[in-house]
Amino acid sequence: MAILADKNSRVLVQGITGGEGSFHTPRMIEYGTNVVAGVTPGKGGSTWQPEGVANPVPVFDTVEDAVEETGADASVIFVPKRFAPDAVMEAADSGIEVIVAISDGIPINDMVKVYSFMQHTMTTLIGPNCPGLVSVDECKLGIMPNHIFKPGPVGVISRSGTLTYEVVNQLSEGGLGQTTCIGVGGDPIIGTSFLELLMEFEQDSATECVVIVGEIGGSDEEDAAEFIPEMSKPVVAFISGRTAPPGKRMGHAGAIVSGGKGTAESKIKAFEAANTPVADTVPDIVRLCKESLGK
Amino acid sequence: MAILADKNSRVLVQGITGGEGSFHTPRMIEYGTNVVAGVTPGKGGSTWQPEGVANPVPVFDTVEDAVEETGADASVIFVPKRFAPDAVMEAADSGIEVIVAISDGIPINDMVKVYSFMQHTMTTLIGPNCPGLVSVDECKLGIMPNHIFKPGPVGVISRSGTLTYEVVNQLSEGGLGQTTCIGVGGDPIIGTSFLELLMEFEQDSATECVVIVGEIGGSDEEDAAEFIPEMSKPVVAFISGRTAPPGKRMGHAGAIVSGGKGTAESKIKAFEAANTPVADTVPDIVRLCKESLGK
Amino acid sequence: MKIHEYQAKDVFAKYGIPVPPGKVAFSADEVESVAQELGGKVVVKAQVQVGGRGKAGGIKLADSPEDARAKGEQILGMDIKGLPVEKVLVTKAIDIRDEYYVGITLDRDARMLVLIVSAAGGVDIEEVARETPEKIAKVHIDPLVGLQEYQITRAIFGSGVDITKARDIRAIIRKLYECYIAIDGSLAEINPLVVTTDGEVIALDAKINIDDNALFRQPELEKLMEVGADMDAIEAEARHKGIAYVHLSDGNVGVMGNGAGLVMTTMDVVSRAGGKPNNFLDIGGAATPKVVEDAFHLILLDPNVNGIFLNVFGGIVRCDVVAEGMIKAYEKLPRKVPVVLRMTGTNEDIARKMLEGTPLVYESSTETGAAKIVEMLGGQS
Amino acid sequence: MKIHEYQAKDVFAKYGIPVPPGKVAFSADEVESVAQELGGKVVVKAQVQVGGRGKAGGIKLADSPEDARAKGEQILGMDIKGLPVEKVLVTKAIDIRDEYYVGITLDRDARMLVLIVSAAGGVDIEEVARETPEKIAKVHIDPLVGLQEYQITRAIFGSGVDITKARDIRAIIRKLYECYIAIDGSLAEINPLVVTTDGEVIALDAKINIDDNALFRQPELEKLMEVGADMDAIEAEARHKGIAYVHLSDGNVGVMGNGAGLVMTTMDVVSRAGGKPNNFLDIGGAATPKVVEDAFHLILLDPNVNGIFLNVFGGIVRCDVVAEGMIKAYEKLPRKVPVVLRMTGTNEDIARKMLEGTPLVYESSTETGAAKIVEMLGGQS
Repeated sequence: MAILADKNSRVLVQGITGGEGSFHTPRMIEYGTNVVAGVTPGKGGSTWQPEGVANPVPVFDTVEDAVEETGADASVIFVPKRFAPDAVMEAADSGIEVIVAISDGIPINDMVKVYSFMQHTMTTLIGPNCPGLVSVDECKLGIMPNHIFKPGPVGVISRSGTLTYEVVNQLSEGGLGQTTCIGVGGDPIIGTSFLELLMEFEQDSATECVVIVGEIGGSDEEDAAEFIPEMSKPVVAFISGRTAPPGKRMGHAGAIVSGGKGTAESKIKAFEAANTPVADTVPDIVRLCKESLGK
Repeated sequence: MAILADKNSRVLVQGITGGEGSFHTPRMIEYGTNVVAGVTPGKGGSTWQPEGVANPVPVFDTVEDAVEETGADASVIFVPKRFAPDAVMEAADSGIEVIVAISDGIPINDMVKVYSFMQHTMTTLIGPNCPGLVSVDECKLGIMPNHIFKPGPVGVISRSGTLTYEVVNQLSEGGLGQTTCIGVGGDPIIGTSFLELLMEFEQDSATECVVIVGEIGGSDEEDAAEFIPEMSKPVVAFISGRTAPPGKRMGHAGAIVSGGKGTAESKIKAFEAANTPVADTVPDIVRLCKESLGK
Repeated sequence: MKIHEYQAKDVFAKYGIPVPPGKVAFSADEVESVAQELGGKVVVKAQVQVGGRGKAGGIKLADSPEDARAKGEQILGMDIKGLPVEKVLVTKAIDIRDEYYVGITLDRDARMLVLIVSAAGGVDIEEVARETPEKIAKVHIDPLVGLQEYQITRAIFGSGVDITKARDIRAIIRKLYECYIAIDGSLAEINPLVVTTDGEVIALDAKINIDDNALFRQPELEKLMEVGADMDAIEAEARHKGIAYVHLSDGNVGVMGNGAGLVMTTMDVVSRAGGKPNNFLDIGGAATPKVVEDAFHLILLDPNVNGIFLNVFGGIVRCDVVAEGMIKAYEKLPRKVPVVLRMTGTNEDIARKMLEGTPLVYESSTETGAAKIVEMLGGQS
Repeated sequence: MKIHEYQAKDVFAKYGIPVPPGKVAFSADEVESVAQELGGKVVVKAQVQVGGRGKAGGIKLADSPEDARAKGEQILGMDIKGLPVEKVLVTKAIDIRDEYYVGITLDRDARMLVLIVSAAGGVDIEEVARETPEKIAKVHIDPLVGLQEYQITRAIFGSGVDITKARDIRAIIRKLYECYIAIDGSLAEINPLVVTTDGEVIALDAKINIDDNALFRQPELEKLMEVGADMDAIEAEARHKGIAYVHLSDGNVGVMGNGAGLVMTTMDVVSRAGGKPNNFLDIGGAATPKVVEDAFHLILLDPNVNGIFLNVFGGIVRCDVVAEGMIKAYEKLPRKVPVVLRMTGTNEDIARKMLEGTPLVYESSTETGAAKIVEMLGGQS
């Protein structure tokens, strides 16, 4: 079991013939993902089959065509930032249920528009500027390294890339496998945040515990914390950026303490108010998960 | 009983101090409508009390203020066409549940935008370019003549003004009173059409029979006809414009047969396919209603 | 509001849509000099606001300036579907490889704008839609979101056009949408959009309709209005007077009333009673003596009219006021045809009394009124 | 990207927002001649991309051109919060009746734009928001719908401004929104928007931030970029090199790693271990020897740094490749400070072997790595 996507997901890759798309798609297929189609306008009717990929993937001009012909219901977007907002809206408008937008560098005002657009659809958008998601041993939509995941009871949601891998890797090494691991993205405006995903994990029977890897900036951690008391499952939190100074953007556009908002203290306080243990270090996350699961 | 608005509706008038607003508001109050507020930006804090109106009506700068202070939940809009789209969006955005837009002459592209905007709200918009609605002996939101209505079991929906009055008048004279009578408006893009209102009447326990006064143009009558077989109540239809030539706009912007669509024949056929009697004349409507009610 | 092809092309050019070089001409002399200026073969096109100019002989190819003058002479002064040709557009002749259709309009049923693209251009698009709908790609545009690139992609790849021209066509569609919104269009159409033998993509024809309700904020376009350019003389006169009038032209009964729905219904009832309505006329809410007089006058401009049926539902208007206006207006009529008046509402009885002894016949229902006027005109028309 | 007040005023003026007449000056001579041109009293304002200029003495009123020169001399060359003043804006002095605040920015938590209006202008708006939130009117803008008139009405009537000036303020807000969208702003702020004693409404100050991600489609604005204008020298150097670096400046440990979250966490762990991180540095996905070398170089520009902790999670990147780069980069270092390397991922063992016998210390976890570097630097900082 998993959330958002699983082995039955029929996955489309937008920008499959581009640099990023053609690098990561074979790795998704290798992980077992059922990649049924690619989209590159102008290359419709052709197929795409790099070395090591057993079956050629049909390429379409539009997502609409791909959905019609292959029944694709999930999409991973690798197109360059200038075209990414359009690609997201195209996928949503074509009935794709889950979109993972890997593309980074999208202008904020474009994303605010896309976010508003998405509110009027039934589609879930993960990202942009994110590593994607892995439903362990079922499918991968994104760019996370394949080998770090192990099946098990932990759900992971994170705003980071490598830090997520670090957490997942230590969970796996500590004997705690995962259901689904999701990097929600490091931009100020993202399609889906912690709160919605916590709700999904709460519904997922295979998930017994959820790890939230938060960081400074925004109030998504605080919003999520408010929901935790309503959950039947334990949550373990972690916040990076306690030493980050206000007014300085720490790498991603999202990680900034500005106008007195988004501090690590505020987030830790919110989790503590929700009786949620906050780990000091990554090994701590593993320990607290074990405790919460009674192991 | 009635649909959309009743004696408990707390009614706001947007443009209360303008020509139309100040002419029709006293008539609404005379009908028993609970007019709780008016809005005219810049006149907030004052009151409005023309001759013959017992209690002064407080005037606000914004609908938001009016809703907050008076609990208004319905609005009638009399503002000039240039400001009407904004007034509709303001009312919807302020939580008004039912809006009746009397204003006419609104550009189509503005109304297409407003229509799209309304889809993302919980508000019902009647009009624009319409005579409004009367829930008999409960309230009037609009400009229909007060004296023609009688309480009874018939719901009336119409695209016209005077033709609606004619129908209502003859129903009343024929001993068939009404629950709610609604003029949906004569423009190509209107907030609420026959289909949605049929659904409302189907839910209303006091309404035993519905009269649809349609006319040439568009396909709203055809859409409504498709729903009739699912209804528990009889419907009587009437279509005006059988002698109207294609390509010529008959008064309102909506009444035109163009591109082979919107003919009276098509509409009559649709009603007949739904086993709905189509009246040839207004007296015929009264007769068919009586028959359908077993009188 | 409709505008002429040459005006629509000017608007398109302003928004960066490529159109063939050309100029409007009002005389054969001008046609010749424009043809001279352009050089080579030219096309002379009648500028009338009605479809089917080509079939009616209103579009002709000319080999030389002299030939253009001859063609101009033939076309200027022609009558196309009742409209006189007073000007022609002279454009450089284009060698056409493909003819496509691109248009944006309102899809009333979907309550959205719609972009239509088809590889089957140059012909009546409604016919294509009926006969071979698979040749047409449509995408609906939510005006809050605006036309998105993926929608243009869908339309282009779904339309059957040569996709090696996709980039040019995409740019034209983008500009057409920008234009449609900026000018408050209700139609912006390029039919045909051609690919020339040199591979250029050009708008060979141009059609723009502008939303009348939006003219208040389109002062530049409003100047292009030619009242009457798409209507007959009586309709043009009505427009000048600000009265909602539609001419059916082959009936014997003039029909007027207050409210579009009521007037349409009245026409239907007259027809059912055996009469033939000659027009639609809505006097609107303010039935002042002046408006009523203008309305009578308009209706009688058509000599076919030999009787008038006037149907008023007095909601807020008082019947006695209307009756008074009618009586005064009738006195001034140039032709005293039979008039039946049906009124209902406040002070109906007073009105009825006022009409006694006048040539105006009072009736209390639409049906009896229609029967009366038909009877007065001698039964079946 | 931030731009200077004088540049922001030029942008505002382009969109029709009234600003006081003025000109930028780079020397006391220029200040005097601009003051001469403007006539009367002028204000001389330091152009630095940091708040609190006024308190720092960077804004001065001058009575005459001579006085303006004197004030210019005082301000030019000042240091305001670490940034040198290289230019000043000289504007006509305005007689102020009221000072308001008008701004548009992103409300990240609401995922919408927000218009903020307050009658309490001229001071720090965040402080007003904290102390007297009732003095601030906010409306959220859905960018698909755009800023509507009723929203402006709400903001104006809710803000406490003089409503006899509502029409002028409304027009300015409309233009400010148009500007914000057109320039891909992340902030467009007028603080104060003043009503003069003559009743005019003018933007006395102007602040514009532009979304860095959108600069690719704002070539005109990109030209205004002054790399380093709002950062210190090392950060400016990092920006030139395209490396994500943030200077904390008072630490002893240089920190670098791949991925912003991992680097922030590493800083936290170093701090917990008793060290003091001097910087944030993300080498990103492509840990090439060149990038690593540049990164080391940057970190060592601050003489406070006497040790470096490098933390890499090898997801797709191979550890041996990273190790090779590190060893090469270390050889070229101008200052050989202790370096601890923590790496995990593919070929971790090979990497570990490669590092044996080099000055680079390998550690297998973030926590032990942090402890190690702190230990090597002699414990608590």
